[in-house]
Amino acid sequence: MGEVLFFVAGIGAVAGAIGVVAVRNPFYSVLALVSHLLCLAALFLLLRAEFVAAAQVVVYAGAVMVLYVFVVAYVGGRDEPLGPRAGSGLRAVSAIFGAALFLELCVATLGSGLQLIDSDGTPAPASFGSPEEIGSLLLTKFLLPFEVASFLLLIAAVGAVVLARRRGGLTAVEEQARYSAMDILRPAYTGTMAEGVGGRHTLPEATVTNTPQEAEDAS
Amino acid sequence: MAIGWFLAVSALIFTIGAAGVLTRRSPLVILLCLELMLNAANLALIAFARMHANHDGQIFAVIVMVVAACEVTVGLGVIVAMHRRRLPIDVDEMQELRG
Amino acid sequence: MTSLKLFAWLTLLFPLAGCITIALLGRMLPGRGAGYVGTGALALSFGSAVGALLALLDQDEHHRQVVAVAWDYANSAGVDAQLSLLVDPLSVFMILVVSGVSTLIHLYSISYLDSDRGYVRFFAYLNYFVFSMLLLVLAGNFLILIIGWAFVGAASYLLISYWYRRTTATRAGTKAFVINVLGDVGLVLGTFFIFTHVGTVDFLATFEKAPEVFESGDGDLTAGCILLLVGAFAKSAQIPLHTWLPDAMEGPTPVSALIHAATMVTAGVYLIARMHPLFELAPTAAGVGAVIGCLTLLVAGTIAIAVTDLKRVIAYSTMSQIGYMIMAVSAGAYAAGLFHLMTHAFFKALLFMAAGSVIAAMAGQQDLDRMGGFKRAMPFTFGCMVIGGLALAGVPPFSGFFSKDEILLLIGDRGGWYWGLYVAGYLGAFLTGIYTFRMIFRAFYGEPVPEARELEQGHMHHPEVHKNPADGEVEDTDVGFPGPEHHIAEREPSMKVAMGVLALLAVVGGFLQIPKVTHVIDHFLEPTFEDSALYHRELSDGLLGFGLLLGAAVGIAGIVVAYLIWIRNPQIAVRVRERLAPLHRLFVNKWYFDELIDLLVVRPALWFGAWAQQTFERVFVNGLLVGGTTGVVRAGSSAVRAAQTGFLRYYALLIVVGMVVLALYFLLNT
Amino acid sequence: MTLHLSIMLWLPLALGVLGLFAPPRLAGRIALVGTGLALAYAITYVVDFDAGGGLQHLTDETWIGELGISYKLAIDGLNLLLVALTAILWFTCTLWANFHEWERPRLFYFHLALAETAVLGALLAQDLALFVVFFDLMLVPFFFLTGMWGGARRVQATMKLVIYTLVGSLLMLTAAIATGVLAAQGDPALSFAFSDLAQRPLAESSQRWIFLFFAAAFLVKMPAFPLHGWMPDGYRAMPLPVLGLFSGVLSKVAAYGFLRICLPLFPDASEQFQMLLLLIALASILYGSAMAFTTTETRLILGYSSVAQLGFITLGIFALNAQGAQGALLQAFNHGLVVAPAFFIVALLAARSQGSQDIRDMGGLGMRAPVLATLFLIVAFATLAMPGSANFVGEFYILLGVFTEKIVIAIVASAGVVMAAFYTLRLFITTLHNRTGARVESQELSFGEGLVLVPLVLLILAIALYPQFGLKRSEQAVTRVTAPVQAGIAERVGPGWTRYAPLDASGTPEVRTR
Repeated sequence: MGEVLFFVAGIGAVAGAIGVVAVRNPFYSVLALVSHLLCLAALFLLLRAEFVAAAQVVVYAGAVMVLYVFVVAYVGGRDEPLGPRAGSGLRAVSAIFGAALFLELCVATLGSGLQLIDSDGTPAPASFGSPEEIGSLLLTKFLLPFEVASFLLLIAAVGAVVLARRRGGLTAVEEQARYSAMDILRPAYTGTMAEGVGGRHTLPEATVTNTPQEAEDAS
Repeated sequence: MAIGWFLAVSALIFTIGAAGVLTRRSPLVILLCLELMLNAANLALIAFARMHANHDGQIFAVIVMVVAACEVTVGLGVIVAMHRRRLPIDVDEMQELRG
Repeated sequence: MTSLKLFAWLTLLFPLAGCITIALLGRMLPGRGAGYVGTGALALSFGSAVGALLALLDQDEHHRQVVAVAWDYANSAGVDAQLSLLVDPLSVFMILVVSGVSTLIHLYSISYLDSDRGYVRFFAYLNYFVFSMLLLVLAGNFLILIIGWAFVGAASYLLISYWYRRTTATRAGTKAFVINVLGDVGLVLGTFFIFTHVGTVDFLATFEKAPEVFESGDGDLTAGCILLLVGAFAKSAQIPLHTWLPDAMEGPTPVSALIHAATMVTAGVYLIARMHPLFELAPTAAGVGAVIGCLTLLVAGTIAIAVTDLKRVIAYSTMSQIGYMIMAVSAGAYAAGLFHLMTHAFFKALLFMAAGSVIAAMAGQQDLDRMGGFKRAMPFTFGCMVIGGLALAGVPPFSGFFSKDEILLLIGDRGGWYWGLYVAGYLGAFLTGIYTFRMIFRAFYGEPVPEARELEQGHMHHPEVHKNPADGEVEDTDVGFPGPEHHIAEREPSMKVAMGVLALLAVVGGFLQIPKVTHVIDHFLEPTFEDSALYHRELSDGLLGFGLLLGAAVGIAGIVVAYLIWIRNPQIAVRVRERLAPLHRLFVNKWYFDELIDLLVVRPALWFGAWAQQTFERVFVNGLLVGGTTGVVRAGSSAVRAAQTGFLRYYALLIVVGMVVLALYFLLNT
Repeated sequence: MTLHLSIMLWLPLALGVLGLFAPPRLAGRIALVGTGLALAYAITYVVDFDAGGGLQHLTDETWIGELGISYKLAIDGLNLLLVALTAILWFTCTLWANFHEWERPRLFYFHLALAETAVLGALLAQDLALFVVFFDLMLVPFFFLTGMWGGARRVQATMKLVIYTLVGSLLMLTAAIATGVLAAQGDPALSFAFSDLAQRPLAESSQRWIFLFFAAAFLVKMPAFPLHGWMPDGYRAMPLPVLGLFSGVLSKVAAYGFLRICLPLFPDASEQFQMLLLLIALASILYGSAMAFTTTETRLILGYSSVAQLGFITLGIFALNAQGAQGALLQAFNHGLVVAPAFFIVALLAARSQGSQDIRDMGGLGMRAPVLATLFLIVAFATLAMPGSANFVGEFYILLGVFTEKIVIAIVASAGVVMAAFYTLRLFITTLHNRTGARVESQELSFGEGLVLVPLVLLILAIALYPQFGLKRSEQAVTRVTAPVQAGIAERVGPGWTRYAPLDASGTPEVRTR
């Protein structure tokens, strides 16, 4: 049963991967990746990584791929020419080194002489890979990496918003003319978070309305 | 099933991903290929975790997924920004780094 | 003891205080205020100098060398320079002459420069000069001496370039300053030669140690003394460093009188006299000094006969007279040299003042060819000029007669090759008579020029357009030129007083030291020259009588010749000039010294500068070094740049290649 | 063990950083306060200095223990004057900058403050590695100051400057590491402190190349002929207060490096290469002077005169005796004090002749400006080392030091003194005197300009009256610094090795003071 499942899932994963690389339309590439990820989740299950498999399906194949699909749809999933512009020599060299890489990886892993490599692995308790185990580890031994990773996610989210925001506010030239230490906190070309989400365009307009009279009233 | 098989599959997927990075021109697909390579690494990590019956590899894999998610977010953000600026979505067209 | 030191310091500090007061407050003083302040400061200084003299005379004969120390100036690493003054008869003698003559010249300047817009600046500079000169003669060690030496050079530059809008003046100032700095360098190097042996810069300690350390004729000492002589020659305008002095006549006339006749240019004489213990140990150096002095007195005398610029005639005469003094002190006739220094200060300052008065009457014009007949228009000036001229020519009983003849007598007394100098000295005296009275006859006799006529009728000549007399350039603004008004002695009491006092001194100054009768100078200076082997010499009566007669005869002969040529029969002058055309050309062109120095020093230096600027800097520094460095960097960077294609996948491939190679390395290692 | 030196060292930078967050128009004032406090500290040190003591106000903390690098700062006779000079010039230059408008003022003053900290660090450091760190840090602010606020062709000038000095710095870094490592060979504990290095003499062969590396770095910074290629462009492009600092202080740090590092640590090599360095110095003097009296750009006249003056300083250092070193040190202080106001004045002149830097466009500028003319006159006389200025005392010592060692070089070098008189007067006369230039407007100093210049000139006069002030404080240090070389020479040649040795009372040549 395990062997059958392994071969089905393994072949599916490899096929999915080839699909990602070989298909011309980005949209189909994404779909191929989704199938690849699902097969991979199955392989994870075979390795008794239940939590990771679940996360793989929910987060990766679900959420992240949806993002991909949106972007492909937004940018326009046109077919792209597969041939490289920069000399065909690059392709040949890539092939050679790709093959060499594969060989080296195989030699490195399979020929490493690790004792357990031909076994099914060390016997493990039934709870191995369960959400409880992973959860308790994440909140004890790996608390710091966990928190750092979450912070990284936050930064990435903010970064994505800043990168993809609608442009507005100061023009590039004006911005460049004045540098200050505040630039460390708010780099040039960025504008504000409000602008990023398409709210108010420029900050000064908003503050100008605050007359001294109003300020007094407020206090 | 022997752990070695999983590792072989991992290596194969990694190589395919690398080949994709080297051959494709659309930054979108290149990002996908990067995902492939990260997943190949994840597979290897989990295989080794199973081999030693140790959870550390799995945790690693989770963190890698987080990093992959970040990378995707930022990468896609860049692509959207490029699209906004009407830049060609083609890595061969961008040669700012040429000396 | 303390009062002596106090008076010495006061003598030095009054002019400095005057300079600072005038510089800071001069503009607030009304009218001639700056002039009165400056003159007052100098009068106080002269008073202090007299005080110092009295205090010195109170001292016991053998304790008349006093060192007054203010503070450590540079006292480390083996050098022991303090800010110290050496007060002894020699320096007191010098401060008396300097402050006395300076006071009179200040008095003269109060009126003479009245209409100059730079009035305040002039008196600040002049006070600064007197301070520097006093510092020079009071200096207690080599370092302070060099400082005073350079300060007077700077003051001289400032005053030569006083009318700074005139290019001729600034150029003359630069020339004077650079040659003087050359002299400073000679002085510094000479000091090194001496210091490295005696290990002290203090004068008294040096003189004390010198006989122990040096044998007579020591090579290093001779080199040092010759370098000191370079300093003396530069300052005292001796051949070949004399070319700046005639050009220095670009400065206002009181400056010529004070700095370039009476005081600063005689510093070389003072230096040799001060260094006499060293020069007596280095007879070769002393001989060099005597010969150069002798050459200078002849060369300058010949030029003075030929040039037509009134002030330059007097300037060359100054050179010539300083030649006598240098010759005297180098040959060991110290008291005579210093005596001549004093009398010369009186009559030469007087001559310059009189010349200034004439030039004022000519509205700045200095050319003798355009003067004539001023005798009736300016009787006082004429009288002063004649007194000065007679003193200069050495006619008894005027002061120059006694001092000049004493020099020549003492040199003749040395015997040996000094006889050559003795003869040359009398030849020079003959020339002196000729050129002095040539100048007087041409300016005051003959047909009165229009300016003289105008003056006889009570009007001063004023030109419509103010021009630089040297090159005819029109003055373009109201500052930096002598001003619209001119002042002559006949109309200005302060000028009259100053000239009158000097005329009196020029007449009676010689009585201080009449051979066999009075010995004031000799006795006064004796403590300074106590240890000198050459100081105490008695002249034989025969030599004395013959010398005095010869001196008087030669001087009068010169005057008679001048009278015959320029009054009696003016055609003689033209004929002589035609007959001796090459000689005349040589004299008029000042023996081509300017051209020689230009060829030997200035041109090579400028050529080297131009070569460095245009060739070396461009080819070697910019081309080879800078260009080479950037070339290497550029070649290297273009090689690296070729690898930067800009293709993303290319970079990715490089990463993969790197990874493969790295993995291969580890695989092969296990 | 006190904190005071650290406070003085970091105060300017701290206030510079503070200025970054202040309103732009206050940035200059804040930087001025920083430099002013550093100046106050420097004055305290000078007053408080014990001429007989060794290292004072010592701070010694381990910085990087594994590498033997310590954070060791101290004041002694060698750096006292230069620290004072740095503080004085930084204060005046900041003051000068305060009277002018700058683009991006906060950043400008920050870099200015950073530069002061770097220079003070290099001067105060008593650890070779620390010295190298600060020495290289000096380049960073000057790179930005020249590149961002410079004049025409500033980019090219900056590149030249940086490439030249970086090459020197790299050589110096290599040499510094080699010094520490090679010195520690017999002794297991690596240490870069000068006091330790002085007790671990290097082999003569390694001394040789290490010395040359250090010399290259210092000569470039000075700059000395023929490594002055960056100087003309750099001096043309630098904004004025920066130029005053660069010429006034940074070049002196290089001279200081020779005295602090090369002489005591590599005595054998110093002796071996004495002639080479003397010849380079001599060439700098003659070449710099020749260039100075042919070029017509005011800034370059001063620039080349600096080349010549630094030639004199190098000459003094490589006389390898106490007199030469004493003169070099005094001259470094004096030249810094003189060249900064000279550059200010040149800037004033340029402002009065419609921005032209060329003396052919100037003339008659002194006509309505007696105060300016007087100040310039004093500065000019000091620049040409007229006797009576402290510069003369410096040159006197330098030439005396060289004279006792290599008499011919001293005599040739003295030609530089005469040339200095000529080119300085030429600068003075062609700008202030003569006929008025076509586009020239003579104008008196403004209050602010006077506020900067007058105190500097008064200081020049004060030190001229009493140069002993500096000499007394540095005598012991220069004797100590030259002692190893002198000991080496005396050992090789024996006592009375030169016939120009001073004599003692008995008339026999005495052995040179160790």
